[in-house]
Amino acid sequence: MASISVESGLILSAVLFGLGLIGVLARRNILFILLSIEIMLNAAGLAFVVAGSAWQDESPTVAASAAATEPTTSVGGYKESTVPQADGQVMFFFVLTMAAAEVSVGLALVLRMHSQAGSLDADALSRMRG
Amino acid sequence: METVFYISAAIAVLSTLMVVTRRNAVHALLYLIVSLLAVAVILFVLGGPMVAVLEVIVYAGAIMVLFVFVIIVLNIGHEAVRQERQWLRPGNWIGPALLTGVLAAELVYILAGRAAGVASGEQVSPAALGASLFGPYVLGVEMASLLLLAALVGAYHLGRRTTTRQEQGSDGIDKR
Amino acid sequence: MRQLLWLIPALPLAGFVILALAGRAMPRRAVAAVAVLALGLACALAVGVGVEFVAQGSATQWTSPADGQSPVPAYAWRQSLWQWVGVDGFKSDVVLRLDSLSLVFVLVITFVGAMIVLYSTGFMWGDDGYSRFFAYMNLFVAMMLTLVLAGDLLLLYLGWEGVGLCSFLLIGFWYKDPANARAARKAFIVTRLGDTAFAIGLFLLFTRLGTLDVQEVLSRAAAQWPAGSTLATAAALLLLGGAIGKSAQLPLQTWLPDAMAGPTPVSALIHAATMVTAGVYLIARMHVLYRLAPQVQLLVGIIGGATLVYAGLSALTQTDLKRALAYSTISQIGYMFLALGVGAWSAGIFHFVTHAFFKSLLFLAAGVIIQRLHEEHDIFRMGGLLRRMPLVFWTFLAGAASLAALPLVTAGYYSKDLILSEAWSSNKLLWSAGVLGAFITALYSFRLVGVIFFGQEKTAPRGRTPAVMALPLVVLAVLAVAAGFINVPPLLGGWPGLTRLLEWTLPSAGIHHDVAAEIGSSLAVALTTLAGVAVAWLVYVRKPAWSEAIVRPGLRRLVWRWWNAGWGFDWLYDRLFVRPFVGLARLNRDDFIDSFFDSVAWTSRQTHRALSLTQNGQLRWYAMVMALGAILALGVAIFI
Amino acid sequence: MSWNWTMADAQALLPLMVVSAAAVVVLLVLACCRRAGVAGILPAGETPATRIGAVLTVIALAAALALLPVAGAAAPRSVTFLVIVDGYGLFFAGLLLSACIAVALLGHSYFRQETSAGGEFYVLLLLAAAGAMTLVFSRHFASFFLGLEILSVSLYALAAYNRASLAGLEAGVKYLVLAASSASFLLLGMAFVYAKTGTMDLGRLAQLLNAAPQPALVTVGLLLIMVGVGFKLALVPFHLWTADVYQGAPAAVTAFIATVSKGAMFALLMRYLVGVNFTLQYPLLAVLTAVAVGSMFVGNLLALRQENVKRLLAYSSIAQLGYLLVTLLAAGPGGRELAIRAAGGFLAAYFIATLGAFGVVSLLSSPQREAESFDDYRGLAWRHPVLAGVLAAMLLSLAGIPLTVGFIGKFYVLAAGVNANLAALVAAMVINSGIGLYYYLRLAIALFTPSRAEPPPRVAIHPAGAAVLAVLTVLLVAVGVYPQPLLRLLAAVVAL
Amino acid sequence: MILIWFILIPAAAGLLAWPVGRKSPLAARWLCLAAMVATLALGGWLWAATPDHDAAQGHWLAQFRAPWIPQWGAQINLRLDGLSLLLVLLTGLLGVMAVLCSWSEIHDRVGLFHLNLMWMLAGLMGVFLALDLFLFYFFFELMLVPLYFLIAIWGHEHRRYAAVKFFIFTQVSGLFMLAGILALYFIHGRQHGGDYTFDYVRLLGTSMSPTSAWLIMGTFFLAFAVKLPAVPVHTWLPDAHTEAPTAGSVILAGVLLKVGAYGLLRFLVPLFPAAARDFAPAAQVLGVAGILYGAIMAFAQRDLKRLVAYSSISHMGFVLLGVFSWNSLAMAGAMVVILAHGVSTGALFILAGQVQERTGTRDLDRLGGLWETAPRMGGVAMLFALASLGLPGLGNFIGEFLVLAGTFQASPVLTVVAAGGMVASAIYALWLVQRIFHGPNRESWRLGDLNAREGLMYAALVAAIVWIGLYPRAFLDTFKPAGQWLREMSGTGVGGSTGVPPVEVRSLLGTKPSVNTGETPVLPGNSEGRP
Repeated sequence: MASISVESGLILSAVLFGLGLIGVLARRNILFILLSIEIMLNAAGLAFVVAGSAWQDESPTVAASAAATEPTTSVGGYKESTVPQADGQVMFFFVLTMAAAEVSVGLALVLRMHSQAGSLDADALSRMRG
Repeated sequence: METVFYISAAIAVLSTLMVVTRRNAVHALLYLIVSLLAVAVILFVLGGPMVAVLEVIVYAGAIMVLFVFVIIVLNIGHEAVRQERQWLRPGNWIGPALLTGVLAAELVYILAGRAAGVASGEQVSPAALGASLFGPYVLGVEMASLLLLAALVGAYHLGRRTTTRQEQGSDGIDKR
Repeated sequence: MRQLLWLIPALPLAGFVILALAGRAMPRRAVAAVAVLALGLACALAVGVGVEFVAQGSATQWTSPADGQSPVPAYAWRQSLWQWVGVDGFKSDVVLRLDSLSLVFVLVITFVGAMIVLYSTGFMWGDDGYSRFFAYMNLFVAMMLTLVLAGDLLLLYLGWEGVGLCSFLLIGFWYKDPANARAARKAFIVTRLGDTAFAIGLFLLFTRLGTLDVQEVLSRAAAQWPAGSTLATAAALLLLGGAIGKSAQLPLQTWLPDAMAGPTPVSALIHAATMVTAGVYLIARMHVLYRLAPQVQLLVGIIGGATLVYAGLSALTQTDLKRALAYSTISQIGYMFLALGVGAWSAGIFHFVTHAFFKSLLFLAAGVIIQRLHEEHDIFRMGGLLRRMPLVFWTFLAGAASLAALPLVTAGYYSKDLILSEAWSSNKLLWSAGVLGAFITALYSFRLVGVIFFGQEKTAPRGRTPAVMALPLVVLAVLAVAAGFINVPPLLGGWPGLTRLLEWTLPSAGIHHDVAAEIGSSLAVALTTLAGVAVAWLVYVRKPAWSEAIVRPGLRRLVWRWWNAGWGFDWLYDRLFVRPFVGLARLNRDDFIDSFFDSVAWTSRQTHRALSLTQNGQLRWYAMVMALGAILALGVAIFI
Repeated sequence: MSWNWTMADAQALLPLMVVSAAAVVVLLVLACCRRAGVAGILPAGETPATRIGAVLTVIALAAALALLPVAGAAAPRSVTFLVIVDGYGLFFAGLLLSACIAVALLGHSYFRQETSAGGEFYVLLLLAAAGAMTLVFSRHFASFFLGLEILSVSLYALAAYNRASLAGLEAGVKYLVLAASSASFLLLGMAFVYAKTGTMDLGRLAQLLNAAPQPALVTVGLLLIMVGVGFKLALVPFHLWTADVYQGAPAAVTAFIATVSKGAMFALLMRYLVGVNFTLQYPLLAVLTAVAVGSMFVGNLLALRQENVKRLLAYSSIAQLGYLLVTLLAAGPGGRELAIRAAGGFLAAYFIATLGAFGVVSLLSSPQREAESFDDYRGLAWRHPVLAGVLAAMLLSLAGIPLTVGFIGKFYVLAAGVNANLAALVAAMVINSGIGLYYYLRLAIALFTPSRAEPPPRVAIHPAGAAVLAVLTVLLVAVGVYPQPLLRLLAAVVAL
Repeated sequence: MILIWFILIPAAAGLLAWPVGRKSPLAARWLCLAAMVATLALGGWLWAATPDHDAAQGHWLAQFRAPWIPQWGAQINLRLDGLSLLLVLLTGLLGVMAVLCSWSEIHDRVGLFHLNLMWMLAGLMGVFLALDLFLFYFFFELMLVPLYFLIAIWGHEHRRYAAVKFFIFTQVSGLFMLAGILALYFIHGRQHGGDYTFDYVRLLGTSMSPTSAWLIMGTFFLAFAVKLPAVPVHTWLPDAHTEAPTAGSVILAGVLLKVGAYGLLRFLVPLFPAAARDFAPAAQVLGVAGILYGAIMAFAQRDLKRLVAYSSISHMGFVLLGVFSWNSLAMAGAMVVILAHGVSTGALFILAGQVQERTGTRDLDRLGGLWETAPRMGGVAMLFALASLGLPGLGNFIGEFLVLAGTFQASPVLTVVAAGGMVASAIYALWLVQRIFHGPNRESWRLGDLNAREGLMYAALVAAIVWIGLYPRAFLDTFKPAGQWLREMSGTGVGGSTGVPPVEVRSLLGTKPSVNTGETPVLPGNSEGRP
């Protein structure tokens, strides 16, 4: 399997993150803002998986032994076993759940905004200032 | 494998760009789904079959469907597009674009040439993922469930449309 | 009697306390009785103590030492009452000390004080602040006695400031008129300048000699400081500053003419007889210091000479009767300073005694005149009072003559002659100034007599002089004439009793007694005085037209107005000190330092307004700032 | 690969488990009540439901609080590499739980006659409490992230809880969007750090970073995490949302946001930046100092002439966090022990004062009408003398005047600052307490000066809220005068 | 053991007065009056009898010690020596006056007023007795809050501005001092192997690097200079005085300013002898500036209370001058100025309050000619104006004379300039009295003269000022051991001074002329001879 450097993966997620950020900053429609947030979260999730793939697994159970053991490997060194760590993907899993939760509450707010504030414009909700 | 990664990366970036610039919400949604699928491919390439599938099912599937559902409920079809026109004047792109450009440049500058290590390309089987999830991360899963519960209760409370008499009464006052 | 020494200042003080607390409730007669009684008793007690003191002292002191060697230690009574200030480095007691010098002063003060208070019971009868007046007068006499009897310089300073206070209170007695209040304030502040110099002198003495007890200071100064040493000069100068302030000598004399705003008995007692001579007393008391600093002693003489000429000329041009007498007082004190300057210590004190009598007489007579002429102060609006007020005329004439020092007949002559004869032997320049002064004094005193009592009557006097005011006039007139005989120089066949008495404490005049010089000097004085009287008679009685001639426009008018305004000192000080001080104060009324702190408050308010603009409630702006924050943080991490 | 549970693990996690279980139980009970209400068994309407919900919540929180010593017996114990239960965590957990009890009671008195409020408030509160406790005990990126998100998500709903008020909606939307984007920054940062160091365990991460000089990627990662943390602690560049959310949210929820969410986040930050003697290197140290000073000045200056009480207290809490950050910076070698105690002491004082202040606000306001403008408080001393006294005491405590616990807190932080001879920061703190004094006193004196405009109607004070305020005031003065018990607790528990 | 009562009696009376005041204001007034009279009597008894004064306690007359926060090394450590005793007596006396003078002035919320007043007095008592730096700071801050509320609620037109300005000035400078105390606390702790304590006596000997000594002394000086007030940081005083109710002004001027002076004497110089010695010339210049600036500004004022406020700045300049001369004479002088100023300015403020009560205005342009309607008040005003311009025979003169005499040895030039203050004070004092009581009665005021209560107050104050003026020995002897001890403490401070041989500054008693002609800035006249 040709190896994909972590660096390019991270750059990709950074770019996606940037695009998401532009969406949040530029758009005035609350729906688009929520969409952009989803993009940003997805980018972060991707970054985690990319990072996870770079680290071979010394079986997590060993790593997570009872007491916090001293660091087994020096920073950035290879490890002998070949299975990539699952931690990154577990984190992706959690990011996913967070994104879902956040969207559900977000859309509930969007519905209330539509009914109470009349429009989906983010600036309509800037009554509190000073 | 290398080429697949780069192709799908390009697709993801392009479609995300389109998502952000579209006026019509539905078009944006569709572009987003394309972008998510591209990311799923990348995830698969990076050795996360389970994660890729999850991305497709949960992210592209569930969350996007939610958005579609909301768009339908609020039927913000074409007149929203007219509204978007005066909301999306090119003027207000400059600020965010500039800011994010600088931020992305900083990150890329950091990442270029420093992130050691190469993706091993080995697959993390769903079994391994499951074992890890319900092994050391079992507490994490519990917490994730709490997170979803919180979202559930929150969404339920906020979304309830049955406004009782008090609320109508109080609605007037609060339209400050 | 020695134990009763403390009673002399205590009696008037008790009078003050009684009148101050209960004065308002008492009838006028009772108030007058208390006031006069307090001073009368004090005077009687002083005489008793004086007699016993002289009796006891004469055994040791009378044999006057051969000239030149150090005098026999002064015979003095000392009575310590209580310890006033006792810090481990500095001890100062409330101690009274009677020696021949202070005895003379006590006698004069109590006697003249009693006379004036008696007089003012009549003078002030119509006034509504009756008890307040006598309370202040009693307080003044008490303070003056404390000053004179103080054995400790700090206690002397207490008396010194006390009399300043009383002069302030009494000048501003008729408080309704703001001009009086301003005059009172001016008097206190100008004298306060002198007092501050005096206080600094005390600090110098105390830090260098370790004590403030008069006797101790003098003995240690003599022991530790060589003649002419900088410390002695500095101390003498500072004490001289105090004396100048209190005795209204150049350059701090501007307050005395304005002090005439007070009731006339006040001017008589305070601004003629007693307070203004406190400076003379101080210099006499600290004579050892001045002999250690000869240049300062000379300076005292020079100041005396200059002041007597300056004041004499100013008195010549005054139209207000009381202001003329005020300038005359400044001039006569100039004589005393001249005497002290040339080392004629006892002559100076003798002149103080005679001056106290004839000057208070003149003031009291002026009081009667002014009161009976419906408060008329301008002498040229008076005239021809010879027939209408014979008693006043004769007493005023006696005073004026004594002031002008008519030879052989008046007390003034003997004291002025003594001063000038001793001045002749030590400093010719001062002597000539003295003689010139004698001429001017004679001129202006008889100018007053001529203008007021001769010529035709311009305003008709009302009523008659009450007995209680007439008696003091007569007594003082007698003294103004007869007082000279207590100190007739041997040349004229008399026995200089007072000088002998004073030489118990003060150094004797010195050795050069060539008789020829003395005769020459007294002849010169007599001649100039007579010339002055003649000129005055000629100009102001014979040829009134000439008096107008003097004031016709042109150079003469200019000089006349310049002298009238006290040589422009008032104008100068007003421009130099008063205006800048008041201007500076008004300019900075709102305390520019405060504006600094207000500006701090202002900037914080402005930043508040600016910052609250950032809270514009727009979601996208908040997100923008957050992104900006992230960028800045990363920028710091990467590039710096 | 699997994780075998032992009794000790269960004992250590007991408080957390009780709170989470309580959330579910309360949810079920409410569901039954509502259904029973519909079915006519219980009296109609929501009020009984909310009362049962409140009672259950308080019991659950109190039980968790009581179980802390039990968990303490098993401490220090690391349950899976996600969570570590030790003295430090238990102290802050105790602090958070007591705050949650106070918020629950205040919330109950706030929603007293509001039938439509429903019991969700208590469920969300319990979940938020669970999230906060996870944060406090967290040892791993995952538990850090999940704890943070549970807390945030439940706060989104709590902020917009008042369905009727538009301001609530605005607060909710703003908080959601900004929190979510800051969470994504946090995640990206975590990913970068994980990509470089390969470990997500905060303890080992701190040791790794101590040893080797920090690679640039890790520094960037940490700074991105700081963005997320900064948002949560409402530090300067990320503070703009604070005033709007505090004003929009119901007063009881605002109290929760100002205390529990900030306290939990700071406890985690403190544990890893100070606990494992992780010495702050140059870039992070400079950024943190700038943020601390910035927060103090911006917070105080924004509040200077603020006419809205809730916004004033929001800005004041920004400034107070600025002071708290000083303890973080003062934790250099030799000052570590003192810095942690100072932070604990200051947080305790801050909790009491802020809960008290917002408590008074919530007692005076109701879902229909929030008592937030100055006119509601002008001349309060005539309408509610005791409430006015309590609010004045709370404000004086925030200003750090002796006889109040605020003085002990400020003294402690000053001591930490001086001990680490951070002259500039101490000076900034002193100047800022001067500025702060201005608006605290402005509000305090407004209570006692009669207002010209006609005063708002007298509001009935709910016993539950009154009880909370009474306890808080007694604590405020007692600890202010005799702080020894608090100090002994801090010393014993916080010794890492 | 009796020391704690000085704090408890006013505090308890205050707490009691609030509820009592609700029902009957008069009862509250009598309660507080009784409390303050009791405190004053306690002080008087302690002064007269100086019971259980055993040699072991050295010059400390009484002591009360109780554990408070062992963790930090802070304890409730109250000790009383001559210096504190005199200040406690002054506080007691002015406390009685404050209660008496607000009898007719304060009518709304009397209970709350007396609570604040009593708590302020309790705080002040605490400050003067506390020997533990933390406890000192605790009371130093505690007395601010009641005064703030006194000014802000019962004050006059711009009371809120003045109250906040006063509070911020004092609080910020106080916090700088707290930082200073903590720095000292840590330096001492590290030096003595972890013996972390706030106990003043144990902190005395800490030796530290000159820079840190200067810095910490700077913070202490800032706090006490604001309190004193010294010139650049004085601007809060006129506002606070003008707006405070009479009782507030009396206590503010009479006692609160003395906390600054007490701090300088007790804490600043003994704790940092070397730094204080180097700083002495600058502080003295500040003192003289204060004297002249205060006097000139007083003359310029058109508001009665502002004028008296600036006059206290001028008088406090003397204290600053005296303290930093640090010899037996100047310190005794500073002490007497503190007492006399307390009494005379307190009286002037009571007077100002009464004038305002009767005429409704403090504006000097409208006042005039009150003597004929209120002669007794005029007499008393005259007496206290004379006291404030330093007339011998009244208290202030003794203090000013001793201060100037003490300072003369170190710097004659400075003393001469300071003596100018005597002239300037005469100008504003006389102008004040004549402005109000003499001159035409422009607005034809018809005032009631002093009634019995006011007469009693003034009788006591007149007696006090004359007693200090004519028989100051009673106060000087009480202060002597305390002053002696303070000088010894500062004497044994930092080791050898900058190489200057111990100049044999002969004690002032000896006959040998003083060698020290003021060229080396050795703390002059330190009669113990040690630099």
